Amino acid sequence: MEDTGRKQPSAPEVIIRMTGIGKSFLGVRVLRGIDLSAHAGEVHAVVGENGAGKSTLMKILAGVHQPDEGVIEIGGETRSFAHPVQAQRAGVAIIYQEFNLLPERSVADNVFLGREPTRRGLVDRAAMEAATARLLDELDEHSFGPRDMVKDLSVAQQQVVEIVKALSVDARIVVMDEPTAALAEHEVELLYRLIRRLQSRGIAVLYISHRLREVFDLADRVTVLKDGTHVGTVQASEVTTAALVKMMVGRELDAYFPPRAGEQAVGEPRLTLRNAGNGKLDGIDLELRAGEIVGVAGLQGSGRSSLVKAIFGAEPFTRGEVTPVRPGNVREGIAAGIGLVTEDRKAEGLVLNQSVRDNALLVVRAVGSRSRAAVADLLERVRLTPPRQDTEVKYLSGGNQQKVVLAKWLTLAPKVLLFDEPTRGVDVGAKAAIHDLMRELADGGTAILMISSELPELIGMSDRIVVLRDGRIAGHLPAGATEEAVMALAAADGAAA
Amino acid sequence: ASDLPPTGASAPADPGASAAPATTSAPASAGTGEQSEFFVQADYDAQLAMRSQTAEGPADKPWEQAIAPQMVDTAKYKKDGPYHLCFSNAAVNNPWRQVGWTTMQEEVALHKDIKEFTALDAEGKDDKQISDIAELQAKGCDALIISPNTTATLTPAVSGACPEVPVIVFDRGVETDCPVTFIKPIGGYAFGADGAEFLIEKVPAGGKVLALRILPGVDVLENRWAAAKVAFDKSQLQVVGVEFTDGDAAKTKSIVSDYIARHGKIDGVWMDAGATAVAAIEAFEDAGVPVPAFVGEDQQDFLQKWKDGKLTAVAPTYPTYQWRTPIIAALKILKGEEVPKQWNLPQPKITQESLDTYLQPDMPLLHYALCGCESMPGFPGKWGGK
Amino acid sequence: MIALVANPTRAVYAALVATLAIGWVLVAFDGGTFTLNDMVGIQQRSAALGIVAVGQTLAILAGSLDLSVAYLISLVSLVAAETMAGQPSNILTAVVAALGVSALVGLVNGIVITKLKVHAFIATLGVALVIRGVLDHLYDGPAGRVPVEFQQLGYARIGPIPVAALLWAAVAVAVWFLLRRTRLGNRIYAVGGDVEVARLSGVRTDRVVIAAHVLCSLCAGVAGLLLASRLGAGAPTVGTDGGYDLESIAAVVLGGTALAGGRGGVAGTVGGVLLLAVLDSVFNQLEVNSFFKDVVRGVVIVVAVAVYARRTGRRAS
Amino acid sequence: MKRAIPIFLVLAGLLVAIAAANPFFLEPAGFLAFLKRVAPLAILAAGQYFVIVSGEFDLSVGSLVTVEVVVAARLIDGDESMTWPVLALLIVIGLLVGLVNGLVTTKLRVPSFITTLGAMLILSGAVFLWTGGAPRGALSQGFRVFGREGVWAVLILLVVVTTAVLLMRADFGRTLVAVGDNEKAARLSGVRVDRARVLAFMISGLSAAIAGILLGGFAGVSAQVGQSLEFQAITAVVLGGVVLGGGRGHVVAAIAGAFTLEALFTLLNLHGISGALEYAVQGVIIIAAVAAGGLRLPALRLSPSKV
Ligand SMILES: Nc1ncnc2c1ncn2[C@@H]1O[C@H](COP(=O)(O)OP(=O)(O)OP(=O)(O)O)[C@@H](O)[C@H]1O
Ligand SMILES: Nc1ncnc2c1ncn2[C@@H]1O[C@H](COP(=O)(O)OP(=O)(O)OP(=O)(O)O)[C@@H](O)[C@H]1O
Ligand SMILES: [Mg+2]
Ligand SMILES: [Mg+2]
Repeated sequence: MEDTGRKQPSAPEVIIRMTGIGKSFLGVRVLRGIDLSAHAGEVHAVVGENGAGKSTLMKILAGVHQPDEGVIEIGGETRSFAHPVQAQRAGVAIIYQEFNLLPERSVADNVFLGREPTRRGLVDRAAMEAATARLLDELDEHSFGPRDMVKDLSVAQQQVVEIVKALSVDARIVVMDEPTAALAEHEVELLYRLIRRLQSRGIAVLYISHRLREVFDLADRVTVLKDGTHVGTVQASEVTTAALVKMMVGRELDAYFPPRAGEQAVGEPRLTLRNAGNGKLDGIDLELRAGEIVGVAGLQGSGRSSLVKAIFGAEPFTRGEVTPVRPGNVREGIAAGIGLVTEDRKAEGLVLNQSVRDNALLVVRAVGSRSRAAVADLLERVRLTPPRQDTEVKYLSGGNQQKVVLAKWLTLAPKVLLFDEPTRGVDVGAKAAIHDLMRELADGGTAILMISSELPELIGMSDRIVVLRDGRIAGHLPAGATEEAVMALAAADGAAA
Repeated sequence: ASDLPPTGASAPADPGASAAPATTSAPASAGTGEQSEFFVQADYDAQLAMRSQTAEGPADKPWEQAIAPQMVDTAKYKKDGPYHLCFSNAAVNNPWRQVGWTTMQEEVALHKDIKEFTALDAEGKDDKQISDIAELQAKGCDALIISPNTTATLTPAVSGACPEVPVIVFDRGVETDCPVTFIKPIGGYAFGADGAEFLIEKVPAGGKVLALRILPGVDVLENRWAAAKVAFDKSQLQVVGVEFTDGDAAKTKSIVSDYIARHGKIDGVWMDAGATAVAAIEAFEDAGVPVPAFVGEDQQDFLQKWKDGKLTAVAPTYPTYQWRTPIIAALKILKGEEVPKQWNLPQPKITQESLDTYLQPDMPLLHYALCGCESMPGFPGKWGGK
Repeated sequence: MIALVANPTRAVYAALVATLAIGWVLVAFDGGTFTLNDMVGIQQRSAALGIVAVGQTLAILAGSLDLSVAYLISLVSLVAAETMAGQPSNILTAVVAALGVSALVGLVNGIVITKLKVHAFIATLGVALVIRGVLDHLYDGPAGRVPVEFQQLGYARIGPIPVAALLWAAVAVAVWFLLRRTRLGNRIYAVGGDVEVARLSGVRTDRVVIAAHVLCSLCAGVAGLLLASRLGAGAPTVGTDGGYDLESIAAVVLGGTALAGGRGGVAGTVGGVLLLAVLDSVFNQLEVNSFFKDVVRGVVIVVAVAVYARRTGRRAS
Repeated sequence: MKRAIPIFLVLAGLLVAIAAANPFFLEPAGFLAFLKRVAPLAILAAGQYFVIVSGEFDLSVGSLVTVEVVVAARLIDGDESMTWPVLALLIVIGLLVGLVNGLVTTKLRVPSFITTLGAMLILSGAVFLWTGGAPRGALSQGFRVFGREGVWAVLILLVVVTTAVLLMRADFGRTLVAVGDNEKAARLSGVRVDRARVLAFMISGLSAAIAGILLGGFAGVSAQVGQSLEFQAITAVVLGGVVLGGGRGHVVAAIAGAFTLEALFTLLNLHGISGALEYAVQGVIIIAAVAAGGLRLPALRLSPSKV
């Protein structure tokens, strides 16, 4: 694909150019032959499905990972970064997708970590705090100050700290990996303003987001990645949303999801919540019926994960009614036939150093169930290919890992299965397989509650959708609701796309 | 918390020759290696001579006896009772010290004119003992008894205490003669020679002897071995090995088993301390070979084994009755009576003839026979006996 | 009360005051008194452990730990005393040599942990064994001689305050300052808090861990010098007899520093050491059996950490 | 199990070297003597393995071994008829100490390093407080049979190894490894994480009781019998390729680690490197072995579940 950037009338200075970048993790190739460039004052968006390799590419630029192949040039000079600090010194600032803060330290400490200003050799706390305060001010953030401990901040506030941290670097390139995922609308607006200011100072911004509206609002050019390959780079002004989506997913969206449940397929209630709540949630009314897939939408930090964890028993519901069981702990949840596919596979779902077999049997072993499902059958059911039982799970691809998690819960023959971001970091093929399996389970009578930040997926899969906002149900939507309708409920002022 | 065996674990130490170590290397003969750098000929000669000298003092109270005493005047310390005695103890971390410490407390109880007895346990830490000595000086003690944890390192603290209060040192010594009196049995050379001479007498010429030592570098233990080495070098015996056991019964037993396996027959075992003697004997029993001539110590388990197994054995001693003497000495000093500058207590050895006198079946197995405590009011209960 | 327990540093000082008060009452009942001398004794007694524990704080804050300090202390005492050989003119050389050896050991610890990626427990245990082998090989007993001038360090007082205590205070203040006001201090907290976050923020985490270990070993070296000055000689068992390895870790944790790293500080450690020393002193006054003392110490340490854990909440993974 | 191959190679090499230096080793009696000597450490390593693989430490086993022996001697006091009741009591003590360690670690959330460090102080303090500073009493002949007669020790070792292997194959073992690898995932899969850890500590306590019975039997009462065994046991387990922090490693390899350590001691002894440099060699080998194991998996964290 040609680099449309070169067609710019007065070719501005190219600040960053990555050519032919390739990278493998544990033998799995996640990037190959990626080209990406950005020039001074440009906002260059990078889009692609989950697991396409966007974050990995940015981490390579930031010196976190070292590429297996390819060249990075900054300001025309070839650079290779063995450590993040080298990238930082070369003028790369990055807001990571995951939180990258020390909860036990103050905001100012976090912002200047690794770059503490000094006076006569000593850390100049006053300068640090003043600079942090100034940046917070620019972001119109007054709900906390430089001296507050990060652990006392909300998810959105922490995201602001991440942004401040990146802005505090005197950078030529600022990378933002999903910076708005946790932000409310007015905060997003402030971020826009900041980005424009960076642009005017001649800084190149690499911007990753799943919200295409933001991409069109901000970006000059858009690079699309898919399955670790470079699909193309286009001028934002010359492309439509539909075309971009097509580049990302490589096919029409509609054909992508399995058919929904028919009216008659929905059976008896499996789980009913009445006015349930806890520290994070309040006034939750929800009914889950056999055979349906209910989608849960909401911004990051809106309480979606808390909801499924509380239903499962991993966190308590302190108020309200939950029928037929309100599990006091995980084991009671499991005994009641509830399973949870957690959002963070590696941290919460898998025992990475153990074999596929041990992982698949974890739940039955834990609850001492006598029914020993044949692991081979299970792996066939979740379509794990090739079904090698003795492989340690850490060597599997994200999609296959997720299938192992599913196998683990299938041993239970669950009555209710909760999915928290089930296809995050999963490739397209595996994604489709997981979607098919979810529908198959629902058709078999399992009640499914599914969280996804990917609205097309959520909409495509769900028989109905509940939208959370600040721990409360902001509204219910029927099958086939539009993304705009969902976002309107999720973000109070309803401006997001 | 340390995995190093405590210095002198079961090694009651005497300072005998801790002064300036000399290197009088005896002719290195079969198996005994170089002579220890701790060997001091003059001290060696003096101790060996003392073995045959008769001690002065009441015959039935060896803890009040002294060999070749050089009396010093203590009139300047004379004061009226009742007295407050203080004691800085190195540690109570092995049966020898445990027996001694019990004996000392019972001795204190015998004297009505001791109104207070303050004792601090340094737990085997030099640094703590230094602090303890300083702390005791501030307690208004009339006399200070010190059982030093190590010789060299406690010297400054003892020197510091001497001008403040009459100081009595026993067991291990210090490198200063400022204490009013220093109480000890004859010493390590005598101990080592007693055992070696016994083996030379009992084991036929050319016989194989295994020497077991606790660990190198502790002066008193070095002296015991040095004296034995001198004896062995002059003899016709063949020392097939000199091994360090760390005072650990299991290690002792393993080492002896290895030697039995390698040499088939061992004719004599010399030990620098008897705490692991029974483990060494068991190695022979377990291997199904006769127990050879043995050197142990006055612990009941060894004496019992000796008697039950009809062994050919001897038990040199480092008597625990020396724990009585410092209290007696302190009172003498405070009453202005003269005491020996160096109080050499008799150091008997237990032989076949005297075995039955010292074997006390009602006492705990780890009890030391020469406690001199049999007539004390708390006996035997306070020592764990029945 | 809740406010007191809410912050481990404050909690340990509250416990310290309480122990002093209870101890005073107990001693009074026993017919004794707590004198100025006892206070001096407490300071003397705390100094060596205090200095080691301050260094150990650095290692633990950085998410590591050091089990080699006890043997290092012995080694340093010998290096110092042997180099001095009773000559005042050698003091400077001896101090430099002692600290040089310490720094080297710290460097090895740090490199084995960061570059060879050996768990700190095993790495420092292994280094401890190596030092032990060297000690056993070269020394049989106390060796060297410390001149009287240098013994002042261990014995002299300025007014009622022992020089040793001042040395401890100086080390503690220096490390406190390092943690509070220098980049290295900031980064030690960061690395101990989360290595990955620190690395992604551009911190050279390996260097920080190595530096923490070098400083920890230097503190052990200073303690070794102090002990040599008190003993008048070097002693191959002075470190292990004092149990400085596990005891320093216990003091640090007692002071509220999280064993996992990233949380705590020197002030707490000083409190922890003082608490142990006051306990010791009270037990000494009451002439309590040393075994009973061990039992109480064990209980105090576990209970203290349990109290801190209660307020810190559930440990993540 | 693949991780464990190096340790078996090293062990084989050491055994060959020992046999070369001392042919007696190849005779049944010689090998039996070696097995008898290894048995206590191997059993402790097996127990320690359960704790380590679950992500914890047990520093209290050394003191516990001492306590077992001292308690046995004082209670039996040479009386044969007391043998069996006291043996039973020792087992109970071992399990109880493990239970307390486990409960304090899991329920009070005290890091096990501190819990067991405290236990170490409390145990040795308490037992000597009880006996007045040094062991008292005596063991009966019946008690000592287990440690003195090589066949018994080897038999007990065999039983322990078999039980350990079976336990690790059972649901308990698999879930225990899961706990050590990823506590959160295990919890969210319904594993009773705390219970698994408490049981691991109890197994470790039990192994200390058995090791105490063997060691006390072997050489009689001694206050030093358990000294530094905790570090040796941990070292053995780590030598066997088991990762501190939990979740990885095989119990047989941990036991092989104990054999390796003991073989190393034996070999150093045979070559006269006893005492002095023995420790230095040991230290270097341990670091080297762990470094070699770790370097193949560069993604290791500095301090896994952080001690
Ligand atoms: N450290 C790692 N080790 C192994 N695999 C990794 C690692 N980091 C990322 N991956 C894998 O690389 C692939 C690309 O992941 P990456 O995070 O770059 O995707 P992404 O495009 O940022 O997705 P998302 O939109 O969900 O953030 C995924 O399959 C992921 O599982
Ligand atoms: N400040 C925080 N720091 C770290 N983790 C947090 C914080 N707040 C919440 N979490 C954790 O993150 C998870 C998600 O929280 P929550 O339920 O509020 O958000 P969500 O709507 O599920 O968003 P997400 O899409 O990020 O999962 C929960 O498991 C919660 O424990
Ligand atoms: Mg990403
Ligand atoms: Mg979530």
